[in-house]
Amino acid sequence: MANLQFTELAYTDLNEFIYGQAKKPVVCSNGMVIGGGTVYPEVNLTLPTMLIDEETMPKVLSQYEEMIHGICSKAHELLSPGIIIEIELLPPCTFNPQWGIDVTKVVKGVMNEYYTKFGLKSLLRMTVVDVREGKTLTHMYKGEHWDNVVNTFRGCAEAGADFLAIESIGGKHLHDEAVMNCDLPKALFSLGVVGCRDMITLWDEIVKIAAETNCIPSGDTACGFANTSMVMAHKNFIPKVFAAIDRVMCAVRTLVAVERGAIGPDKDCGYEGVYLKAITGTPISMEGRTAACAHSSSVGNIAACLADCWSNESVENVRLLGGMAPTVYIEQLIYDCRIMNVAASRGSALEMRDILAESDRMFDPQAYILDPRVVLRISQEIVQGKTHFERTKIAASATIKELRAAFQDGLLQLDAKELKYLDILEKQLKSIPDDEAEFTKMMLKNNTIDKFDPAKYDFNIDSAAK
Amino acid sequence: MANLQFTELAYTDLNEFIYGQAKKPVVCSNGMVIGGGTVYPEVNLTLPTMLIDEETMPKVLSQYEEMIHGICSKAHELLSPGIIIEIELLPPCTFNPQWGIDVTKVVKGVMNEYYTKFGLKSLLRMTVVDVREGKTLTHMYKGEHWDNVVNTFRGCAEAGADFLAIESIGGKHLHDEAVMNCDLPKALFSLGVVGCRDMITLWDEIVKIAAETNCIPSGDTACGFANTSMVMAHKNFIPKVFAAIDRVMCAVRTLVAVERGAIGPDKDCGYEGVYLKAITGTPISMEGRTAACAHSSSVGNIAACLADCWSNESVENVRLLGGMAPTVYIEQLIYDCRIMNVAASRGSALEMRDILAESDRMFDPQAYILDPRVVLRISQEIVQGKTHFERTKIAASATIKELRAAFQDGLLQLDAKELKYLDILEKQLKSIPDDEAEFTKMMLKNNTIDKFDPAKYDFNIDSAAK
Amino acid sequence: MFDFSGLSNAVIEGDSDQVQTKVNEAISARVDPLVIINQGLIGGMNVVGQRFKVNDMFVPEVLMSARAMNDGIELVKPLLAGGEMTNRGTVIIGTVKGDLHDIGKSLVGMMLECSGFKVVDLGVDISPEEFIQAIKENDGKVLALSALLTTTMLSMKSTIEECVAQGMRNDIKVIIGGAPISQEFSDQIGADGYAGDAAAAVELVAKLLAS
Amino acid sequence: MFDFSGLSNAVIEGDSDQVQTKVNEAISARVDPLVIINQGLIGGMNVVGQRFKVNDMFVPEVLMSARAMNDGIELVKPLLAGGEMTNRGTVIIGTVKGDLHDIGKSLVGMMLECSGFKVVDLGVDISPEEFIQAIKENDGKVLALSALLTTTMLSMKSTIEECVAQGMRNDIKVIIGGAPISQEFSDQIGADGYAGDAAAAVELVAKLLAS
Ligand SMILES: [Zn+2]
Ligand SMILES: [Zn+2]
Ligand SMILES: [Zn+2]
Repeated sequence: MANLQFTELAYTDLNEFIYGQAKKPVVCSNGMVIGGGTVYPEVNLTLPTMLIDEETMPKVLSQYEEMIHGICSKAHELLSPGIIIEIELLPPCTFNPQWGIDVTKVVKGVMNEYYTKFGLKSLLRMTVVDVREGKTLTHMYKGEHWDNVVNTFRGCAEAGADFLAIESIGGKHLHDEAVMNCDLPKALFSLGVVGCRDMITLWDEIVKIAAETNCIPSGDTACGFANTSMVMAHKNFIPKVFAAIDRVMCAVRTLVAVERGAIGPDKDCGYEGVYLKAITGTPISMEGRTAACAHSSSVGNIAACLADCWSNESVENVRLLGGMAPTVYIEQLIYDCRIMNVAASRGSALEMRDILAESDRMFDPQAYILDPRVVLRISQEIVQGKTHFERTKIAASATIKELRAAFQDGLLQLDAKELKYLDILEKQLKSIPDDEAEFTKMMLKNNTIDKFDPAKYDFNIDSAAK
Repeated sequence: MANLQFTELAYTDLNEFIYGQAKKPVVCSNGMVIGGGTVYPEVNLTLPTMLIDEETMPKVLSQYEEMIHGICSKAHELLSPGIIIEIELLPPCTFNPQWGIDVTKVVKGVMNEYYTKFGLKSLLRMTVVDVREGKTLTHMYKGEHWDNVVNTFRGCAEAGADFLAIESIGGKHLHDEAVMNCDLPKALFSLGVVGCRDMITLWDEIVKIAAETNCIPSGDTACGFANTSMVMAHKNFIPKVFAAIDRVMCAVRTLVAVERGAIGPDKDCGYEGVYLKAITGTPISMEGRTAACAHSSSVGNIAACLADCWSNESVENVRLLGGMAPTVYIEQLIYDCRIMNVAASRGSALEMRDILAESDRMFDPQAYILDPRVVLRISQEIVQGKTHFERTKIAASATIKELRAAFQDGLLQLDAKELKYLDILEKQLKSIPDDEAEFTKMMLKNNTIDKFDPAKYDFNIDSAAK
Repeated sequence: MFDFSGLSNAVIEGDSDQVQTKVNEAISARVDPLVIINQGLIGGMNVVGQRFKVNDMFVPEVLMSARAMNDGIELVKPLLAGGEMTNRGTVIIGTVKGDLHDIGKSLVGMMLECSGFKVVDLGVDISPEEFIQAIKENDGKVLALSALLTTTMLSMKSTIEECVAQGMRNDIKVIIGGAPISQEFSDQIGADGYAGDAAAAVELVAKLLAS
Repeated sequence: MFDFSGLSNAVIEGDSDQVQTKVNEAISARVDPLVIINQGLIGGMNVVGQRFKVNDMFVPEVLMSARAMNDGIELVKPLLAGGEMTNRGTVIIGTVKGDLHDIGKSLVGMMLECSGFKVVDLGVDISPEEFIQAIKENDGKVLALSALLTTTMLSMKSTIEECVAQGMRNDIKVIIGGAPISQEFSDQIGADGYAGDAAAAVELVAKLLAS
């Protein structure tokens, strides 16, 4: 098993820390290089309103076929140098691995057709749903749920996936509770202790499957974690500073995939990917303004500063006047990428990056912590931590420090309610002991088994402090 | 009546010819200045699948109300410095002027609410449908059709519209035939003779109504003309060079609105607006990549080079995962505008403009003729013409010359079929006599009354050469 | 008359200790237990609901207030005749079969509780049969269904159909919500209403139960 | 056997003079008039249709070919028994009531004609009654409806309903198209099919008439 230790940043020079360029580019067999100088569009699509079952599967497959045809045809027409297609499987297609495999075959079939006929280069990212939750889950690493995840990964890889990815959810129910209550210690426990440990087991398995199937283990995302905070903050349900701190803490968890052998591109909805890129040099996919089809955002432009792939997050196959929505969105992504790539070819990439950063940075702490300058500074702090727990704690404290300084320097707008929570969260953070075992004991004391069942995770306090 | 003569360009310096800045900015009563340094988002929306009749009008109005609420709320949330909302009325709302007026009232009501509550600045462009066609049309300038157009304009203006606009269609059926047959002389007759003369009568009336109602006569678009060519070319039904030449010829026709007193911003779907800006200094609305919801495009980025407002063309009120489509699109437009405005504030507007131009210019003659450099060169030729007919003819010949040179210099890709049509079209152009009356006689000889009925236009050859 | 402002404020502040002190004062002053609940505790909670709606309070603060209120109610409850409390009606809420999204639905439940409704939250991945069962057991007046996936929306339809099959459709109002849901879809499947957010859901439930 | 390659090529080139010369040659050689049409003229036109479909020809070129073919047919027509020509079936086409969009529908008509169908183009803003009338008068087998506005799409539904009301729904295949139209909508209103472009429309008509 890989167990990489990242104790220094991949980037020391801010001028190298930019979209389209990664220190460790991912070279694919069709000649596409992710992070090798070109930002590629990554389109993500989903089914319209319909059931998925035995009976409807033929319709499901023809929906996918139609969407991929539309996308590839548009990409060819607009002369895209290459595209990435991401399929986030829907739960029934992971509960029934064969269905996920059938989807992969259909999608890859159309992609191959366009490569053969027109030379259109494309890569397929298959994102398996982490189904390890719900009433019938018996264990995280054995039994039906685990087997379905593993079998779907293997089957999709064998059926032609280029990249394997997942939005893993170990510790998520703890985190849900933490978000609702703005409980920083609980979030830290969920991410830095439970989540990181779950990632190790899960990603060791994914990396193994990838190696055996000659497929690329790409990466994870804290979608179930920081994106929950993000959406809640966006609706003014929780303070934005909580979501910003949560995002940076998530970086330590998402990074575990790379420590265990994932090589990128990291998944689009993991905005914490920018930290992963800073620390490891792995290329990342990001999403922003052109993902408004999936959710509103306060990081529409700044999210592009460091993107190696640029995504729409998700759009369902509905008709718009200009065509089916997935086709509409690949067009928008292609034009977005052209702007970034042309700027780079003209030597204006850094100015473009700084324009994108300045566009949003000031208005939301979640935007501010995506500024490449800030990312490098906080990342430098994070890598000082010796354990995942320690790193997650540092992530929180460094972010609080940055946000406070940014507000004081007039670089970031924060209203009184946000500032109040910055104090509250700092106080919460200070209450956390330095010793992981002690902290874990504390956390388990108030825990209810429906939020986190240690037995299902083979979790024990002693092994925690690794 | 205004009858402005533009014999020189408004711009002599390419470095001043840029998005967000117009020589003759439009200053609005709420403090927004179009072309005064800021690019504003202009969102355009339409109804989902539904009938419009007496019975459904309450539903129609509540649809508009819902859409405007969503848009204004998002614009406020994203701190947009101001927005423009365009309503292109649907035919029943012009055939029944009161319905169009009711729509205006509802829309403006919500806009006012957001201004009062949150200080959100917004402007309303009401675009009346030019209903002067169809089986029951008796005359272009009198009778029921004309009266409905005029009454809808007046009623919308009185009900709170800030800008009046139209996609006028005088001569359109001739042009449809010209497009289907790639018949340049017929297109020229439709645009430079019939269309321009129709614009004079129509726009004199609109400008008069605007003056009487204290409303701004904004502008026209060759939507029914060059956009038909554009869509046909995009589907490979006709050569792209025809569409490119047609676009520039349309500029002379659309410009007539300004000659008669329109002051902008010119309408989004009139890509020929860039020529209008070059010649008159009037601010313009443009649409590109973020109008993919309405139609695919080969000018997704280059269309933004000179935009003073940035539009999505049209999107219907359907649900996407991230929200209702009009709300999704205002978000995308706001982020697009931020990029351009931040670049400008950093002193990088020219570089941004040139990036946008370089992004698309090479791949399609329709993109090439939107390059600011090319626009200024061709515009300089156009203003040499003494009559609309002469100017339209010059527009065609200058465009052919530019496209040929661009191909020879390796600045523009054209395949053999496109090059062949450049020859064919040049030959067609040479067959056109210099004398307008002679040309008109020629054109009328092969005309059928269902494509163009001179009597309905009060059209006679002698008055043509004005 | 007893001054409830201190008690209400303690609820708004989410200060459980203070709530308990003030409730005990009211009990000592022999205030009618139902009045303590309605004017003091729920009175404070109504302010919380209003403030949350206009973005003046965050969810964690609302939850603290709710907990403080409940601590107060626990003190009063034994004094009520038969231990019974009135409420504005019972809402059965859950995420439909095949869908594991939890938080959105929980927020709606929280806001309904704040507004004086009794809420039975069944959790996620709930089958039509489980919903029906819960309606029967709890005398539910409103069924609130959540779905976040385009591929689970139709479970809402099956659930409504099951209500019809069980002959109970006329006795229950069905409301739906979630990212892919629209008014149009609500009309299509014959729900009684759609709400775009938690505050709208509260208004919708109030309106449906009033009519 | 008569060599039709010259005639077919003249059609493909859209060279009307050459078509007329070649047709006259064939007539002089006493070739069966129907064979001249089917092998020479329509044979050439089939190639045109194929080339257009793969973007190898532009619309103006297709129109020139169609005109040349028709000029040829005019020469042959008087020689046909009873002046009657066979065709693959009659398609009634038009843009629905309230909608004035013309070109898309005309293109579909053009492509159908190129493929050997008889096309009756009613134009734009056509009411259900006018469509019904035209089907009856022309023995239409396929009704092709176009709509470009979200607010006129439902006129397609009314037109289909009128076919049902007139008891002729089983005798006619209805296909629909236009920017806002989708397969889903087609299914919803009970059309027999949806086509996304002119080439697809031709395939659809052929398929429907074959079945
Ligand atoms: Zn995600
Ligand atoms: Zn238009
Ligand atoms: Zn428009």
